[in-house]
Amino acid sequence: MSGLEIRGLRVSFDGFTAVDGVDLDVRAGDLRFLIGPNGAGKTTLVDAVTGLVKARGSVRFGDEELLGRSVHRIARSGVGRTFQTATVFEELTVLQNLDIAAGAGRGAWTMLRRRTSVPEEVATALDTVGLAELADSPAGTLAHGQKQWLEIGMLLVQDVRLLLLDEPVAGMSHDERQATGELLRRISEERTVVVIEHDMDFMRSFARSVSVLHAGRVLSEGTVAEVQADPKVQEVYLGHAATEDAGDLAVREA
Amino acid sequence: MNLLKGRSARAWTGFAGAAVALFAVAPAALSDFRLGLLAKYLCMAMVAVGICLAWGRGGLLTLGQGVFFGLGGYAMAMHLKIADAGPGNLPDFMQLYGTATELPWWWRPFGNPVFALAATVLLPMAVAALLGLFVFRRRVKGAYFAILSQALASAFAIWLVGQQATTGGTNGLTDIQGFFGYALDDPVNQRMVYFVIAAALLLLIALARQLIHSRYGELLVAVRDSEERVRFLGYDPANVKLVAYVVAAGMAGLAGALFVPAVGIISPALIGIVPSIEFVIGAAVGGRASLVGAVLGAIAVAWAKTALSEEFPAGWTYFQGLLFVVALAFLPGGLASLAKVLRRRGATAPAKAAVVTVGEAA
Amino acid sequence: MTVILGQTFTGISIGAVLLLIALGLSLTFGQMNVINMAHGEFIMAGAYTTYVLQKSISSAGISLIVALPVAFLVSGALGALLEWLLIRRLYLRPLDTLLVTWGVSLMLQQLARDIFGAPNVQTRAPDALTGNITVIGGADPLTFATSRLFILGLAIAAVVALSLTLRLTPLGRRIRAVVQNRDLAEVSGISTARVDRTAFFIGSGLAGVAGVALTLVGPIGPTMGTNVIIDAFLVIVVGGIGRLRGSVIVAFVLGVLQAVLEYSTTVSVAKVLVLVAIVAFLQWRPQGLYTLRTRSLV
Amino acid sequence: MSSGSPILRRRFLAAGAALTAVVALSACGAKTDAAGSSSDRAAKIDVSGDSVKVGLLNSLSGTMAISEVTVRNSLLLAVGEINASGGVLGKKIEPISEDGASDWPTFAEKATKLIKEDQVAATFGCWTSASRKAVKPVFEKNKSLLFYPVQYEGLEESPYIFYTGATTNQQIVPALDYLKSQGRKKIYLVGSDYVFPRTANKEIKAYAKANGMTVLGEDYAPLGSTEFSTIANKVKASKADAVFNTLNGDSNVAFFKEYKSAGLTAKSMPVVSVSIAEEEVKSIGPQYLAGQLTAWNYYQTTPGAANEKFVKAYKAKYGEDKPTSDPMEAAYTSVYLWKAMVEKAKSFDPEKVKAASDGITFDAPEGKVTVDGASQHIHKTARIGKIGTDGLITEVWNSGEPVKPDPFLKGYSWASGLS
Repeated sequence: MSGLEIRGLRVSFDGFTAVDGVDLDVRAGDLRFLIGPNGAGKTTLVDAVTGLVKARGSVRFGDEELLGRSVHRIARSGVGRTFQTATVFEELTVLQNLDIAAGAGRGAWTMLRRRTSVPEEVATALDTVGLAELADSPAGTLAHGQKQWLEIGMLLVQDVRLLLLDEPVAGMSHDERQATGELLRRISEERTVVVIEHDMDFMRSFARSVSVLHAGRVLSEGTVAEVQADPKVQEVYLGHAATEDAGDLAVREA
Repeated sequence: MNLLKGRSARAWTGFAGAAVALFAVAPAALSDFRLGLLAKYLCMAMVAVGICLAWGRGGLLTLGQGVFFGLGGYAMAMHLKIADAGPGNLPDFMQLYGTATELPWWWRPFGNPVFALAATVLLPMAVAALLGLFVFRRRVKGAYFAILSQALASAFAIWLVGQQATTGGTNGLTDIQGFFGYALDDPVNQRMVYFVIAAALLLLIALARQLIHSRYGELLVAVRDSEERVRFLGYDPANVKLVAYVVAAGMAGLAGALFVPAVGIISPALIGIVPSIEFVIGAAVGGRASLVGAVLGAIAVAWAKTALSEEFPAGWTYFQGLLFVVALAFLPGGLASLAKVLRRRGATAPAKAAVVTVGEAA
Repeated sequence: MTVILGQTFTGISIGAVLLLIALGLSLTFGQMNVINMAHGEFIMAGAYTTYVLQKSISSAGISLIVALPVAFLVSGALGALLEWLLIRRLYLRPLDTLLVTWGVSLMLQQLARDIFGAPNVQTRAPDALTGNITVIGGADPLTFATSRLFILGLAIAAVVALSLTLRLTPLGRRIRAVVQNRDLAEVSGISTARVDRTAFFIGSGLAGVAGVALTLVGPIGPTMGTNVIIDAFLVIVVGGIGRLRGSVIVAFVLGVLQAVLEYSTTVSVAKVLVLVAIVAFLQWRPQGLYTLRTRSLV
Repeated sequence: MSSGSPILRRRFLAAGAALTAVVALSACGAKTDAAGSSSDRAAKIDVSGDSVKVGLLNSLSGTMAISEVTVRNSLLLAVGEINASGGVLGKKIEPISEDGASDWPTFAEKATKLIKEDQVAATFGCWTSASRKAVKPVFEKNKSLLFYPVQYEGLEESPYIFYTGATTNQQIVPALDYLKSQGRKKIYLVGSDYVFPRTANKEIKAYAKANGMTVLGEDYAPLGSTEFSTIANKVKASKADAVFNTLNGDSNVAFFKEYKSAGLTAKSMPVVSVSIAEEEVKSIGPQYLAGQLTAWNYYQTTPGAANEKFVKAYKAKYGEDKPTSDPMEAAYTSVYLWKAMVEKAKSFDPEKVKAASDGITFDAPEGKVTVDGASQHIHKTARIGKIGTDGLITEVWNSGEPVKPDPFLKGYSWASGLS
């Protein structure tokens, strides 16, 4: 298992600096929550780590420097992510979705033939995320929460060692959140997990450690209790969190 | 392949049916002239097979298939013209318009039948690979890709027209007499050309079907629906798209090559923007994502063009335009989706109910 | 020297024509992401409007001036009708829009053929716009065609009018709001459907104005639209979707490039070279000259 | 061109027996049209009823519709007149119209359809050289007749095509003679990028070399191109005496508008056009064309009773504002020529019609024309015209008598290297 080590990360768009010198260490096997108000730079941080946006600074995962690599190469070095709105291949079945996720390393010959059986890691993932019964349903017909689980399942079969999840429980019912949280806990026993979340209850229940981002910088870091006790956090974040908690479901950060 | 599977069984039945229709029914029922037209439609259908793969499955709106069709067609026609002229002679149009006294260097390899035959498929594929490499790497997609393809088709046509001495200019390569030694004005040989085309079409359909149902086919759909997502799974979508694009180009090239003996002419008029759009329209009307739909759509649209223009020589453009508008605006899945739409009406209701019980929809 | 200046002016005037025909697209394609292949036929409608008006207004000058707003309204109305009938059903399927509107353009061409006849029709230009003015006299005089100067002026006026409309008027703000975030605009009480239609009206209307201008330099016939439409799209693609500034610069650059290449090679070769240059340019900047950076996945 | 072709008259079946029973089965049950052997594959002509079919093959859509629709109009006019006066050999002519759609392979397809399905006695039409080249093998293969009504670049003879428009020595050569006689010896060539202009210009350059004229420049624009500022600049800078214009269709409009804008006039640098007839003048506008020259064999103003009748009938049928032009006249004439040939041959059989063709004359609107049976072209009077401010073209010079067609310019020593 490897940890994530970010040094002096900066991302700017047309003069606007979204991430402004972030240093962050996530040790191997952590279940880290990233919180912060809209515009704090949480999603941009994940975008930078996964190669979606250009950034300066350094992002090391294990022994490897990720910055400057293309998206699919970063993915192949064991870093996977999900998106705020669940992105699964709607026309393909659950099984096909997972099979594709499992197959980045396949050779041409395998690719050009049909899938004749269910690969073992896919079968395992189906059970882990509880979608075994829906294996042959098109992913487009899944409920919102099920899609999120499918995405997590895809990260599992992809065998990533670092999972970056962007609001995985948004729009889920209470029971689903509970199930998701427990799933993440299990996953983090073998892998490193970073979760962006607005849901404070969910964070309190499952976070092993928390980083608070504000205006592109890390404001505070520590356990849930430590962060909650931090007056800076109370001032800039929790202060207006109450009003935003409900409303930030679909609104994208600018 | 597992014959017991329902899907495969249906496919085999369909295949056998198509073979019977193409090889036994059509030749018996149609006059030589109509059979010749059918051969031409089947060439259009071959292009549609590729379009189904690249556009229907891969989301690449290939508005430049005329280029590949033309490359294949010209490669074939160049060989046939050289063969017609006989050793040591220049093709007729070069004697008429050209200043050269010997074959231009880039014509010479096409004198070799093996090279020419290989080139009909490999040349379009190579061009597509080169172009695709540039375009997909730089993530040019969607509308950009479509318009770029059109511009390319138009540039290629203009270039061909400008090189009258070596390409026949606007006329194209016409008056092709023989096909590897067989006189093309003999109805029996024309019929054989038809059989070759029909066989080639079935072969391409089988090939495309294998691709579509392979793991690659699933991945291609995934790329179409969310390219970024696939990238985060560790694939390079550029390569995935490239394969579909190159295969589609090869199919268009083969279609162009076989079009030449069937119709006896290849010209820039088959390469520019308008024919390139017409190639796509057939697949779109029939159903771009469905092989059967795309193939039947291409044949139907080509047939409708002939039939409507014979029946209403002055007004058929209205019908053509209307057909595209109605089929695409109101039936995006094409005619192939009609059956599915009807079937799904019954099936989706319970599925939706299940969704609601699991969680509140976002 | 005269040759260089003359060809530069020629290039700028080619650019002005390109800009005028592409300007409407910068709204419908650039801002709304609708690939409207019938845009060329809206240009045609503008040209035919000039022709029809000349039947009742005998002065070529007055009819040209009158034709500008009338053609704007005629083509704009056609555009709004097209939007209402078809395009609004297709906003999520831009590539289908391309094919559907191509079908529409086929029908409009045939309609023009049935109404006005297949042959081209003629319009008279005011005498002032058929000559030229001498810039540098002498044995090799440098002259600028007045029709080209008029088109250049018209193109600049249209760009200024459009950009002021987008920037300063409430309508322009609504259009930009819808372009940037459709959902947010909707919940903020903007009727996106109405904004779409208005934007389409303006974009198509600009095509009509371009049609009037084209009567001064080119043929007026059923296929005049297809001759220019791809060039117009290329201007937008290279300029960068959604960026007026990019379209303006690219139109003039392509115009000058075309003029220089035409002079030193042949027209066919110049056309091919320009297209190759465009492909190469898109290698370097796949999103065009100016890009709107967005973080959306699609 | 089939002579000397190395093709063995092999058949696929002999060699391809391997191609399985399915194929053999269907090929056995096949009807091999009217003719079995390849040596005698003449198309059938349907003369069973009290009418005989003829094909009208013109572009009714696409870019060429601009010109070709008017040709169809005058073909229909001739057919109507002939039917009103009793038809041909006692049979009414039944015209079958097909749209070539400005697309050459479509022309070939439709020609095949007219011959094989409709079994027409003859086909009239085609405009561009490209469409003619596309259908030529179809007519030759099926031994059916085509009457081609448009002036063209020459250097062609087909046993199954009658050319009723001018060949080069009836149009381009007289135009050059005229320029030479006017002392205009430095010329500039502007043309569309296709067969006719390129071939015509090759001939013009050969002529110029032999006649002490200089060609100062040569420019081609893609078909349909409408941007001519650069070419106008080049022409202007060349300071030529005259321009020889072989542009086609839409391009002429843009070219002449630009020409005038550049300050070039018919006085300082006249343009001789060989593709601008009354219909095109109408679409460009006399504002831009007045004073410029054209070379044809017929103008609406050509004197004579036959022309008065033709113009009157055409306007009565299609509208007072519709002009008549050379290709329309040649098309109109072609139907009458065919009628005369058929009546002389007393048969619709193409071979007999061909045999009867030599010496057939017709009092055409352009004056008396005679068919030259050997080349299957017709003797025509060359006429140079000047475009007036009223949009009509008036003759300023003519060849005096019909010129014998010489498609390969064999009678001109300077043309020896051309074909």
